[in-house]
Amino acid sequence: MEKSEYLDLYRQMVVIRRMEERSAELYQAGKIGGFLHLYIGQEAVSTGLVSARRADDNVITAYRDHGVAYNVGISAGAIMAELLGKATGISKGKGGSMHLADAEKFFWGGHAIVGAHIPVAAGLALADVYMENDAITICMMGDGATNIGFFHEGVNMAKVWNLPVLWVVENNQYGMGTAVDRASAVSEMTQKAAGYGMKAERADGMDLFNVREVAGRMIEEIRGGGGPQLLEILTYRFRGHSMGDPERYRKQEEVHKWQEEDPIGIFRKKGIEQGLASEEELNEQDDLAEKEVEEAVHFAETSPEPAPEELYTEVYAEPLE
Amino acid sequence: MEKSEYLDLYRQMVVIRRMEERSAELYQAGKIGGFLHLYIGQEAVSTGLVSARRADDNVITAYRDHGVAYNVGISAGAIMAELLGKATGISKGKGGSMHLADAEKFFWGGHAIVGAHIPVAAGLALADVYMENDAITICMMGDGATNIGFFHEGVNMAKVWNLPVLWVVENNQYGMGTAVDRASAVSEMTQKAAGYGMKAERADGMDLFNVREVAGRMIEEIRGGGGPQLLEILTYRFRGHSMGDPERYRKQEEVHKWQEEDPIGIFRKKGIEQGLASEEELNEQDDLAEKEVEEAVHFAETSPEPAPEELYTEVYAEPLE
Amino acid sequence: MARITMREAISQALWEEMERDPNIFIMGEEVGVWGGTYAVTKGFYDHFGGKRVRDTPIAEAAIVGAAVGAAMKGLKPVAEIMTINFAFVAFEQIVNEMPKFHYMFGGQFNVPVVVRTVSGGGRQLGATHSQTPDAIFAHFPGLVVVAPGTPADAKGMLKSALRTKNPVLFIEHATLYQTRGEVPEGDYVVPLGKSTVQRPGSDVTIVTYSKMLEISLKAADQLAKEGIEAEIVDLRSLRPLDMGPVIESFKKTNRAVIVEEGWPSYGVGAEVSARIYEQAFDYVDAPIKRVAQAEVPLPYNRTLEQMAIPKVDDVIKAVKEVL
Amino acid sequence: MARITMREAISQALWEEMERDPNIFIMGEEVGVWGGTYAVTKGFYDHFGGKRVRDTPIAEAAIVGAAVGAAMKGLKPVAEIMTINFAFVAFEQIVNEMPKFHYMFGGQFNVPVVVRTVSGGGRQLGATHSQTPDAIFAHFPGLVVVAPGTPADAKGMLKSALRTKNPVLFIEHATLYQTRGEVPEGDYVVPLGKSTVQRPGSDVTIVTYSKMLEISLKAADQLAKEGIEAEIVDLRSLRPLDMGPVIESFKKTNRAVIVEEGWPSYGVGAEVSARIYEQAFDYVDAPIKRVAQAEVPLPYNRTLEQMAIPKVDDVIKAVKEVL
Ligand SMILES: Cc1ncc(C[n+]2csc(CCOP(=O)(O)OP(=O)(O)O)c2C)c(N)n1
Ligand SMILES: Cc1ncc(C[n+]2csc(CCOP(=O)(O)OP(=O)(O)O)c2C)c(N)n1
Ligand SMILES: [Mg+2]
Ligand SMILES: [Mg+2]
Repeated sequence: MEKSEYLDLYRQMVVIRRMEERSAELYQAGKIGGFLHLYIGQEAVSTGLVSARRADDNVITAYRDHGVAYNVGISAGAIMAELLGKATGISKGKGGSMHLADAEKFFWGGHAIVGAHIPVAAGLALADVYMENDAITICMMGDGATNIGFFHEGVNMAKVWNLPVLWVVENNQYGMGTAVDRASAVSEMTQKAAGYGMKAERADGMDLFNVREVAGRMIEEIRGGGGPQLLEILTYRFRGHSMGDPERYRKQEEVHKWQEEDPIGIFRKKGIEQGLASEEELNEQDDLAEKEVEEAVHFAETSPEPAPEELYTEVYAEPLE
Repeated sequence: MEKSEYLDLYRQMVVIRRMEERSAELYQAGKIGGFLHLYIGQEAVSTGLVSARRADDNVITAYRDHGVAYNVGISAGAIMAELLGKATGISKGKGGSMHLADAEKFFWGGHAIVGAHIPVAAGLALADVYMENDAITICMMGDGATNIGFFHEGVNMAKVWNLPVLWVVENNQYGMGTAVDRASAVSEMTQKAAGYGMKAERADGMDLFNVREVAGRMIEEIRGGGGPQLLEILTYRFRGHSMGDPERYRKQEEVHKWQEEDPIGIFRKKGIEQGLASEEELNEQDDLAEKEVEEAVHFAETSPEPAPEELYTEVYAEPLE
Repeated sequence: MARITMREAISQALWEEMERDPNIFIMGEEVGVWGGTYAVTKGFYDHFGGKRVRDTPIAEAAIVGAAVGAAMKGLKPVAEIMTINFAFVAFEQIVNEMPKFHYMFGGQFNVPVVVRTVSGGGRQLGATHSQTPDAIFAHFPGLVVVAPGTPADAKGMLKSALRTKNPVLFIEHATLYQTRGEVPEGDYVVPLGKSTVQRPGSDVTIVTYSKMLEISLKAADQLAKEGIEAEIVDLRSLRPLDMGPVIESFKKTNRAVIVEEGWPSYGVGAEVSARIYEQAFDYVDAPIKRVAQAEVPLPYNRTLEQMAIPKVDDVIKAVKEVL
Repeated sequence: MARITMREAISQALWEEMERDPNIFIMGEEVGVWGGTYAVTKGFYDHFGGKRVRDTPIAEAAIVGAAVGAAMKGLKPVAEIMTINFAFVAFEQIVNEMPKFHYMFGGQFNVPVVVRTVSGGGRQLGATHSQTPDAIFAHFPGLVVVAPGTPADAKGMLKSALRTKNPVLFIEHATLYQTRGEVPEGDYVVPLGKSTVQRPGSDVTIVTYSKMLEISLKAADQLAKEGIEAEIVDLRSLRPLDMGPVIESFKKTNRAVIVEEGWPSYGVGAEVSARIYEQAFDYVDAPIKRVAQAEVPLPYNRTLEQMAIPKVDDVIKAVKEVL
């Protein structure tokens, strides 16, 4: 990895972390409404993954989407403004936290119905094949989402049609309060791929280097025409499922144990060890990130609310006669 | 196998065959309406399977249900009457061909929405566990049904809860006109079980002995608490998907090849070889079967139509205040 | 103008539009090799090939879901759902994706999917397979829901559906495929969301759509013999629901009967009735009547099933009651 | 009588019935260890154990489908669907299994499933998560669809639901859980399918249900200050829809406003309006008004979302228009 890229990826993770922390505060202050699903602890997953894509590879995910939205290139300002429901938000304040998207960046959302975006991902990939683009589609989902029928239908269809999709299961051990093996017949997500005769691998979601390397390899194979594959990324969310989770389902020790494996800390440590950057350089990135987030929050807070007429616009894509 | 049972199973298959042939005629004559899915060619599947169950083991299947309905003990008369929409039909003429059921015989239908009965089967099994019965549930489905989300959800739930279900995939090579590998990521149904960490076996659906033996073994293991298993039964439907199938999707040679493997002929031949019965005894069963079906048709044809009031009864199970 | 069947009209619209626009493709169960279970896409697979005419697994949610994804990237997918009963299996996709994504993502992309499906009972298919639940789909803003009743409208409206950027649920009727009518050749387009008068009359307004148009026209013929002239307004679209021609007619006749095949409760008749009263209260001379299906799951038995579905006599009776 | 919240009332009914009937069990996402995402089943898992309070995979079709199977064998499952938006994912099971099997199999078995779910918007959850599509479920004969608006009704009707042989969709409202009211202790039962007058009045009839009862009551209080006495009829059940108290009230007031949270088109107001005209035509003094949600997918932004949902002022305005 080049130094500049290393620093950039480091900064991305820190920006996400700070953005999430600030979001939690803004939620508590009543400035963000609805559900808020934080990505803290999982930063290396989307950062590593997206760093391995080509700019026109599609990305689609579930509602835990702030991190990936930033990684694909949406500005922290446009994200924070969306969380605050402002007109300058990436979805004009109409989508909210769960519905970030940026078509220009080939990022197709942000989807709140568990698993429903999985067949949509198959469709994105189908479109590229149809149009003879060699882009691939990265579809991220939670471990819990693998139990819904949409997963089965989407994954099966993609395999039958040999579509270029990288299915990524972010296995953070829980779907809300339900531990993986209480909801899934198999506890290793890779095993699910066997039912579709599909190649699968596992990566360590606390180690950006590993995520990036494994994903990169798989993406190349998929782009080469090898058909869909499944990547299970082991990770952990340090916070509750969403704000206001009583967290009765896991012990604080477990959370602490995982927090010791902080993906940002690990990436930092490895980078220094490998001589990619110095402490000072990384502290500098921390400051840049801090600043970027503060500016984003300021931008969001000072942005205008959508005009009232916006309630009625974009119901249809073109006027009904 | 006891001789008496052998003869009985032989007769059951012949009754099904004749019933289906007569149904086709009655359909052509306009006496049966709706869709009619014949079981010709697949008789050994349900006959072997049901012969391996305990009388209180649940059975549930899709719309191709005439055979299994007869095997579980519904009289040919009550089946034919249902096909003709008569008041004496097993579902009072309200269900038709696709909706045969007999709660007293633990046969829960006959379901026309592909795969929708799969989670229902999990529920039947759950009820037995809940009530501490050691009955198991046999859920039959077509190869095509394994691609719908309901399959995934039902099978996963049953495995997570260790429910006593034998999932039986009648792999007759096609879902309507779509060959298995044009619709399914894997062409061996047993491979799907791998995605659920579930034991799976295969049986030859043209050989009743084989079906019965494999199913019998699996049922015992399941009843012993081993959790759900999947049985793929290779078979073939000799007729179209339903009446009026243009059959553009397969060659006549293929059909003929399979017809040479007639499950009734095979069972007959093996029985004679094993000294279970003589030609004459089997011919006698043929006559009995013929007679049984003719009586059933007569019963059905001379049975009354449902009273007009029946349109409005049984909408609710008890009066709404 | 050729006199062709509804099947031919739909087939023609699809064929011509696929020739015109390479971004249109079809996906669904048995649309390819089989030629469509209602034979609408017969010959398409051979002509357009497997890329544009795609047989799918039995997986309705994925059929519509994948169509949504392809549409987001700029294609124009026609997702065929064999019957509207199976649209329940893709309900999430049809009511929560197709009509929501454009709005929810602030207009960033469109979802111009056309879901073609088949509604209606009367074929002895039993309770799960015989429904006419068109109205429930029309409950959702963001979706366009249409159900033409004549071959010409079917052709013209399918062409419009294949050209709009909006998501469309295009409802055909299982027992109308053989119905014949004059259909303009070539580039004939009928706008979505426009009701129309299918028969002029002065004594009573019959509001209807799809299969019940046929029934209502027959009823009107019989009524004419008794000197009663019914004006028939065909809604054609359920969302947007164009009340213009309905109100115009009603202001003339002051009496209305609404005929739909589905169940009355929370159905089409309820909405139309409520709107007539809202928009033409001062013109009402008699209580508006609804003719609809018996409030039961449809039975298999032919006689019982026929009892449940509105017939010509039911329409005639209702008309006489409002006069 | 204790003054408790809607949440406590529902919880109480469930708890008491589970104590009474060992065949009742609960299955759904997060009903167990978490205690229910709306905390309705808090403490149930510890008390009743994992056999009777079952956390499920995220698989709504299997949740309701398995409940159907268990019910066919004689159990009384309560299938919890976290919100009504996810009921779309189990739509096949709710509208094509629960209400059909008893009829379709000639009455051989019942399907006494209770699906508990949560409707309503106003919490900034965006277009897919904020719907109030209650009416579409009520379109299907064979299903009982109820949506109580007070803690007492919630308790009494849930008890009835847990005792009937019929399948019931029991709709709670996301923003009513904290609402308090007097609730009789112990064996208190309110019949399903019965509307009731929640506030007497003589000038206008407001027909409503669920959350909009609260809004309508507030509107009525304000109207009373201006000397306008609204009578409020709470439907409580959408199927069967009991028009008795509505018609009785309307015959007295001759004016009606129907208030629902969901979209107007093909909604509750349409059906109630159509029926009032059908059943009390001669008593109508003014066009009946519907108050309902703006016909848009609900946006995230708080101000916009609030604009879309009926408010007290909308009800007051509509009442003044019909007077
Ligand atoms: C169809 C559907 N059912 C239920 C929910 C409620 N829900 C939201 S998130 C969630 C858990 C998902 O877990 P997982 O897929 O592991 O993702 P994670 O939250 O761990 O990132 C549930 C049950 C939903 N949004 N959609
Ligand atoms: C959800 C749903 N989609 C489509 C159909 C139409 N359909 C009926 S049978 C069938 C094929 C099923 O194939 P398979 O499961 O292999 O069973 P087989 O007919 O071969 O016994 C289809 C597509 C349906 N009934 N339900
Ligand atoms: Mg998870
Ligand atoms: Mg098959």
